[in-house]
Amino acid sequence: MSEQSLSRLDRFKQSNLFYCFTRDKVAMVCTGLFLVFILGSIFAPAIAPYNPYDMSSIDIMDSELPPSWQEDGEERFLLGTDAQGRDMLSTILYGTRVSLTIGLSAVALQALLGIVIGLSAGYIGGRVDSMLMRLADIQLSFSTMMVAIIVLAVFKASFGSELYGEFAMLILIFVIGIAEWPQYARTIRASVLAEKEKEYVQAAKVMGFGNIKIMFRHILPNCMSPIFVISTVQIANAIISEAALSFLGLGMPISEPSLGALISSGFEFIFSGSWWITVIPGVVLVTLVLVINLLGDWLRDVMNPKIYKD
Amino acid sequence: MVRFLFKRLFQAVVVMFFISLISFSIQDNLGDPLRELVGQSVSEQEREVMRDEMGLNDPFLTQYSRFVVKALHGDLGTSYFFREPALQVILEKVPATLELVFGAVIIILLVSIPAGVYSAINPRSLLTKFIMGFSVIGISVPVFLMAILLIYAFSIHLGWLPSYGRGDLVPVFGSWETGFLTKDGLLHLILPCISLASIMLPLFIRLIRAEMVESLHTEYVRFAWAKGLNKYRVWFLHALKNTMLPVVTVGGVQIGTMVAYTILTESVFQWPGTGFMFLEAVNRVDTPLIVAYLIIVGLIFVVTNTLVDLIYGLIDPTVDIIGGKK
Amino acid sequence: MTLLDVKDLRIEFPSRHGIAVAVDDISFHVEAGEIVGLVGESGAGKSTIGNGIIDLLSAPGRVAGGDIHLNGEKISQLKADEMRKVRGSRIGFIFQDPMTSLNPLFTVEQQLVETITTNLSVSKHEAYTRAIDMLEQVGIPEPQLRIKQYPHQFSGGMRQRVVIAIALCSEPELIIADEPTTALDVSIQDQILTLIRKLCKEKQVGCIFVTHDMGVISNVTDRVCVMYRGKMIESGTTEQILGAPEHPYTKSLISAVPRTDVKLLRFPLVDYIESVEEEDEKIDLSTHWLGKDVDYRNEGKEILQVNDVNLKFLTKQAFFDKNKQYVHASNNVSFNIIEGETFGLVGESGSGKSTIARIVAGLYRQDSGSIVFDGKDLSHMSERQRRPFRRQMQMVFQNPYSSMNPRMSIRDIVAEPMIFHGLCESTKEVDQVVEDLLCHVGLGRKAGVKFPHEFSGGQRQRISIARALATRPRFLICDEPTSALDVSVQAQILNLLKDLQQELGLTMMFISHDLPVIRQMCDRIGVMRQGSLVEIAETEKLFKHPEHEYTQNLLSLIPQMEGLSREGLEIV
Amino acid sequence: ETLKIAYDADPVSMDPHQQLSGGTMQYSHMVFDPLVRWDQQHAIEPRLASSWERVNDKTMRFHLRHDVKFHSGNAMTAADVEWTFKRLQSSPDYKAIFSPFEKIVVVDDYTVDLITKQPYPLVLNAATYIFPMDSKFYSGKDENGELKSALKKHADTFASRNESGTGPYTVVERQQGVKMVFDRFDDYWDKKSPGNVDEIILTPIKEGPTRVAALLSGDVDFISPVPPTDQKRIKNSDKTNLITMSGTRIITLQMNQKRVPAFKDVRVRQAVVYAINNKAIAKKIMRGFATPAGQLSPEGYVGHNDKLTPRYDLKKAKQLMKEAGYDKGFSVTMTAPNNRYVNDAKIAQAVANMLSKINIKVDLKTIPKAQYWSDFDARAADIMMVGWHADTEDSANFAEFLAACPNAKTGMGQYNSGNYCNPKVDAIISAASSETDPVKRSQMLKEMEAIMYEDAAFIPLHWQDLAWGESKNVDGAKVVNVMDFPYLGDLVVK
Ligand SMILES: Nc1ncnc2c1ncn2[C@@H]1O[C@H](COP(=O)(O)OP(=O)(O)OP(=O)(O)O)[C@@H](O)[C@H]1O
Ligand SMILES: Nc1ncnc2c1ncn2[C@@H]1O[C@H](COP(=O)(O)OP(=O)(O)OP(=O)(O)O)[C@@H](O)[C@H]1O
Ligand SMILES: [Mg+2]
Ligand SMILES: [Mg+2]
Ligand code: NI
Repeated sequence: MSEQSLSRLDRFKQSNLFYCFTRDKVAMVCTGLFLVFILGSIFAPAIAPYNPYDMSSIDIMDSELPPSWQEDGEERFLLGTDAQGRDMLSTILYGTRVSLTIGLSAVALQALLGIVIGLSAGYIGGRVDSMLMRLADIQLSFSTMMVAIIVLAVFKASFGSELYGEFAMLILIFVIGIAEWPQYARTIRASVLAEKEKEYVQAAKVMGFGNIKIMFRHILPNCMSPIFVISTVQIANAIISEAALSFLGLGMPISEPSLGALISSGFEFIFSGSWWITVIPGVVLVTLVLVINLLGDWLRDVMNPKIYKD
Repeated sequence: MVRFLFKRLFQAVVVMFFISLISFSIQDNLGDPLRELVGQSVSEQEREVMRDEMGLNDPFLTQYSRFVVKALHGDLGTSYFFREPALQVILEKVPATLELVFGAVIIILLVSIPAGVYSAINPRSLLTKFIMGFSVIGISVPVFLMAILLIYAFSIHLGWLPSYGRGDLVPVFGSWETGFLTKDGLLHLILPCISLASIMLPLFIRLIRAEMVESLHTEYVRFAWAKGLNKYRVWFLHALKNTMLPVVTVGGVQIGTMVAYTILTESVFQWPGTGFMFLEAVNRVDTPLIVAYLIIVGLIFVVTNTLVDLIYGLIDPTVDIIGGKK
Repeated sequence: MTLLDVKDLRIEFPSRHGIAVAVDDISFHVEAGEIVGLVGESGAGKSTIGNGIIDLLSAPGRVAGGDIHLNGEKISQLKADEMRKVRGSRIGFIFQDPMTSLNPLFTVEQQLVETITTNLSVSKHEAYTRAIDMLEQVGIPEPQLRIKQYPHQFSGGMRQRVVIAIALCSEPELIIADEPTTALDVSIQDQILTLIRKLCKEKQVGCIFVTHDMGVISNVTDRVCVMYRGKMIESGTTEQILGAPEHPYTKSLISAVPRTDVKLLRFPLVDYIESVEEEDEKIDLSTHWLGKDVDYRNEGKEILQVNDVNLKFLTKQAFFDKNKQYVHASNNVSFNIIEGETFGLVGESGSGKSTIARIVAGLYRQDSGSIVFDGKDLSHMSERQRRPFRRQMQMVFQNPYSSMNPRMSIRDIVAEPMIFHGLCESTKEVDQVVEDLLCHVGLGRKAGVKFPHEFSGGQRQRISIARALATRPRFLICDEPTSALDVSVQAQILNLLKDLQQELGLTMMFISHDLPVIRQMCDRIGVMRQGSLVEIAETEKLFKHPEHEYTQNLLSLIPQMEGLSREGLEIV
Repeated sequence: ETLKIAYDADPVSMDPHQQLSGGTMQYSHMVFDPLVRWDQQHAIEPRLASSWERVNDKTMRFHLRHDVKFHSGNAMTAADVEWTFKRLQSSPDYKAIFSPFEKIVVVDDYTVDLITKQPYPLVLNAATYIFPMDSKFYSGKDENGELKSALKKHADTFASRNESGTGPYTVVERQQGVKMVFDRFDDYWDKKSPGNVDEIILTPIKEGPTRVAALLSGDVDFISPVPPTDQKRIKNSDKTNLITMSGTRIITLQMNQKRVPAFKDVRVRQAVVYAINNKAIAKKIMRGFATPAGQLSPEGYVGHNDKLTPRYDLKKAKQLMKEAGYDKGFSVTMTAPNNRYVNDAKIAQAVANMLSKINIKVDLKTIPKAQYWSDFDARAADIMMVGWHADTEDSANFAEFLAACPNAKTGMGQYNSGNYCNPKVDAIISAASSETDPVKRSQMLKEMEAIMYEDAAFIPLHWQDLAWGESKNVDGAKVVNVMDFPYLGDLVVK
């Protein structure tokens, strides 16, 4: 067993991926930052100076204090406080945790659905294609917001609204995942339509491979480039959609704000002087998205054997 | 070809049927339309009476079949708020939205193609890094915020551009009033179009870049170089055309999504289009209007996707959309 | 003055495993009006030299040293913009792989016309007339109709001709032709060679002609350079090289040329080939896994029956059915193949050979007719029902590059069918077999980690043969399996196929335009023309007494090579 | 002079009786004129009725002006008032306000009597809702064969598309939801009015920041409402003025005694009220643009009781919880709208935080108003938010809807989601409805407020202040009022 795992590690070390990684500063910095985000959100309860979910520790009289380096700032609150008097630093740490979970999982769900549907539609074609693509049309007509309303209704009907708080995160992932799969499906389908006419697919057919194998092992890797682009963009979108859903009462509970919710709820303060309420989480979000995008770009290039990196 | 279009037409009808069914079944969860129609002190009994009059208490199937029968006669119901046929309300608002989307699409085309191509060709240049960095910021700033920032910068601070509305309009063919033909109208278009475009622009820049990088490595691009072609011809014709397939697809989906995003842009800029109307309709629980809007949007999706599929066929001759014989 | 002068050219492909030197200090020159042949083993660096000259090495290749002068003007290290003016207008280039050289999204017309208008100052209309003329010259029938089509509607040979037309259309001073006739049948090949020769002689154009076909070499070239592993080992006039080779590699190369005059039992092996560096391991087929269970031995029975197969392709879309135009790619074709034999299919380019192969392999569905394999009618089987037959029936594609998934490593490409069909017990065994197979086809054990685009044309073809053999097929369809191989490797592959056939009773359908090879390989031959099978006969009978007029014509065009020694051949 | 104004919404209809809402009232005061209206001091001032007197305890006589013309050119007479009054009585939205009235009697062409079923103190308050309509203009049938007087909730009617009022402005153009253009009425009766605006262009701008931006960039001259966060900017800008006024809309939270047994205990309710620092909410979240409340009636209303001040005292709250045996606390659910009242969601959140300090764990949900009211009607949470503005501008109205024992038949306590029920309060409400002596009535209502205060019947938060923004050249301060319907006819623009 240990021999096996060792050889796996060795294999990884010899792989192209690892090699390119060690040669690319941007990739290393991004991975580092990304790890910081991940660790920061996993260990938020340990790192954060306050627990922003503990309502009794929040005092409204502390609200809208600027960051500590500013004139009216207080030592206690390094990055200032928001309109409710929550410590920004702690809130951001917890919020990143929520946003990152939702963003990554929702996009994973979208991608999963979209890829399976898009591949099948493009590869099988004919009636299946028409049906799936029209399903996508129906889905697209119901924006995230409408899906949210439907899901909420179904959930309420089946479990009652009390349970909602506990499952908020899962529901959000579900809603965003369901609402946006057509983006993937249609893109993949287009690539598949072009790829499936290529000779390597015919070669695979001659080998006798099953359709599933041809779809996922042969065609899919050749359609990855737009998927990477969409995914990295969608993560940002998912994070922001979640904030928009809070407005419908479908987001995270208002007392457990996500990064997106922080930005949207704070934006009215930009011009009234309390810029930090929205700007600091905004910077965090931009950095997060930037890191994810750069990693995505890098991964895409590495996975394409034709593009050499030196 | 004709058969293909007929098939799509039929599918469109099916799509719209399902959309209406779904939206009809959720309307109870959107809220109580009566609340938005009456003053605060109107009593519950009174509201109940009105609900009866409006047929809102009928069983779901009765309501739905009534709707379908009317819809088959071209009547998608009457908006509670506008007190006009929903279809008419939407048609009145469509020009505004279309012009907004059109403007945004133009901006996207004008910016994303050169930017994407440039950054694919010069992957290491400073400008490329700037473009890519900028696009990330574009993705992660919510539209709403972007719009407000633009207003504050360009209409309050600099006072260059108007902050809301469509400005002067001139009528062109019939009831279509356009802002594209007056200076004031154009000025009013700038900010909303930019903020709408800002959502999609990064995606397109990145997509074009990614696809372009791939196609620059193909043999036929090498062969095109060997033929001694002008570099612009190689880049913009040979390489770019091959990147267009995914771009057109994503474009097709995104034009639809853009219709959804008009909701936000229009409400910030008080743009009298369908998006804003829809948001208001949801706020006012104007269910007939919501259902009609969704049906129309569904139709738009079917139409754009049909177009996109036709365009595939034009771009890539190996793709066989009609299902003919190979 | 010399037209092209290459001095000490050195080209490297750096990678993380070290720097691979593809071209090692090579010097040669081309005079105006002269045709210089470039021969050598597959992967020797022939294409790389061409790419190096026009500065189109694929990344990460780079010219590491040396000078290149064109008409006295130094063209190495030119700026990108200036280099572009050299390409096309002064140096015409014919890429080795015609299938991927054409942009799939543009019609042939667009691609030709743009080249002409860019490099010559002519109007669009003149360019069009010239394009039609060029197509006619390279032997495309009905050019007015064909020019409007897209590359995927052309057969392999036709695409190659289009590529040639594009390279020639702008009246360059120098033509670099990288295996321009691999996919062409002899009649067309003859036409093209005449065209190139005429151009060179009349317009004083210089030409570098890369090929592995010694017949072609002896027919057209004035001088020949021989390459071996990045080095130039010998050069001289054509007669000199062919008649009295000095270097041992050249000698063995020439002995491996398939003869038109006699039929051999086996090809003489070139003992001087690539993988010798790893101590020459001769794998005994009978102990090797490929021979482990000799399942199919049923000689004398028909394994495949093709009955009245028809297939039309739509060539012009139209609103109404009656305005649509079709190409009859397969017209009432019928033939049988007997277990254990090798059935050859020859015919002009575009005659429908690949189409038949694809129908048999189940890639195209015929309009009418039936395919019976091992007694079962495959025509109406579902994909699932067909699967057991898939493993028994394999195909080597005409175009090796595009038939490999660009994102899979060679090891994965070859291993996948074995794993899928559960032919091996462990990963280790798979790796072992893959390595053996790669070794067999002369690529060396280490090739597995690379990706398809990192190989030379011939190497790719060998990979696709290795893949086809991986499932231990019973019936193998080879669509031009050796078209891009140099004779030494070709001999090795052909021997391998012959061995397999003997050991395993492998049945083959062998498509080739190379009549000498066909003659050496096949038991029976079918001749195709414009979608119809015009003649089927035993090999020797066909070669000696061709019946159909078309066959006679075809045979008369085989390039004749005189003066090749017959030393050490096992003649039947 | 042209004045461009931007409100958050435009009137839903041109028919003043279509829906009782702020937008309709703002519109009515521009295009119609009432018999009487409130002035800035919350006193009644004559409009179309030049004077009035009580004939007996059930009858009030109004003397109409003689020189009033409708926009159609018709002269206004008692017949028009009668026609309007009857239409009001049949209108679903206004029915409730006019239910105490028995009938209207035309005495002569310019005199009418309003007769109530019982002695009724709020006849004048109701008269502010009588905007005489042009009975001739609205009679007969329109081109579709519908009655011109028809009043329908969700269909187009003649009256919803046309107007003929007596007001200072006529409607010349209307695109619903986009813009509305008014022109000054040349034959306007009020020649003394200083108003000098010839044309008004009303644009609804829904988003607060955009509305503010439009004002700051000079695209519009007058806006309402102004979001609290932007008020400072408008105040500080050298191009704009900010007008504020303490308002009359009370924001409260109700504790549902049916759902939560603990809330049946008056000590727990008091503890909750003591735990909530509504002064801090008004200061921090409302940025000072709200008046912290201890009761329902705002200052100036007859029932306003000066002694009932906000009572924040955390220690006392904890002690009360202990006394009630709930020192360990309990969990409750709370629902609030997030787009109905100013900063509603933020307020709710702050309250939740404050309650956690006395160990009441709040599970808070905020939803859009469209869905909120269904939840509210279903009493779907333990604590719910409701804001109220009295249509009659009277203290009793607050209590009737928010604090009376819920009774589906009479409609009392319709918005009392807390199920608070104190017969004494109900008794005072009904007594006050027929008490015509203002002093006595005021006494009764003040006592009622005190009872509710003691009972901690609900959690009073604050009265929302009103704010308008205007360009420097507009003199809006003279025409605005606490009811939020600026008398734009009297507006002066320099
Ligand atoms: N992009 C690349 N990356 C790495 N190695 C390469 C690349 N292209 C070619 N090579 C290597 O360079 C060597 C020479 O290749 P080249 O294509 O010139 O061979 P060739 O002589 O044309 O062979 P053939 O007759 O088979 O076409 C080969 O060993 C090949 O593996
Ligand atoms: N997908 C297609 N669409 C339309 N026409 C096609 C298609 N594939 C092949 N054809 C046409 O069918 C004919 C036969 O093609 P095929 O590829 O079988 O020729 P071939 O005998 O293999 O020639 P070569 O030796 O040049 O490869 C040609 O005229 C070709 O243009
Ligand atoms: Mg080569
Ligand atoms: Mg072929
Ligand atoms: Ni009022």
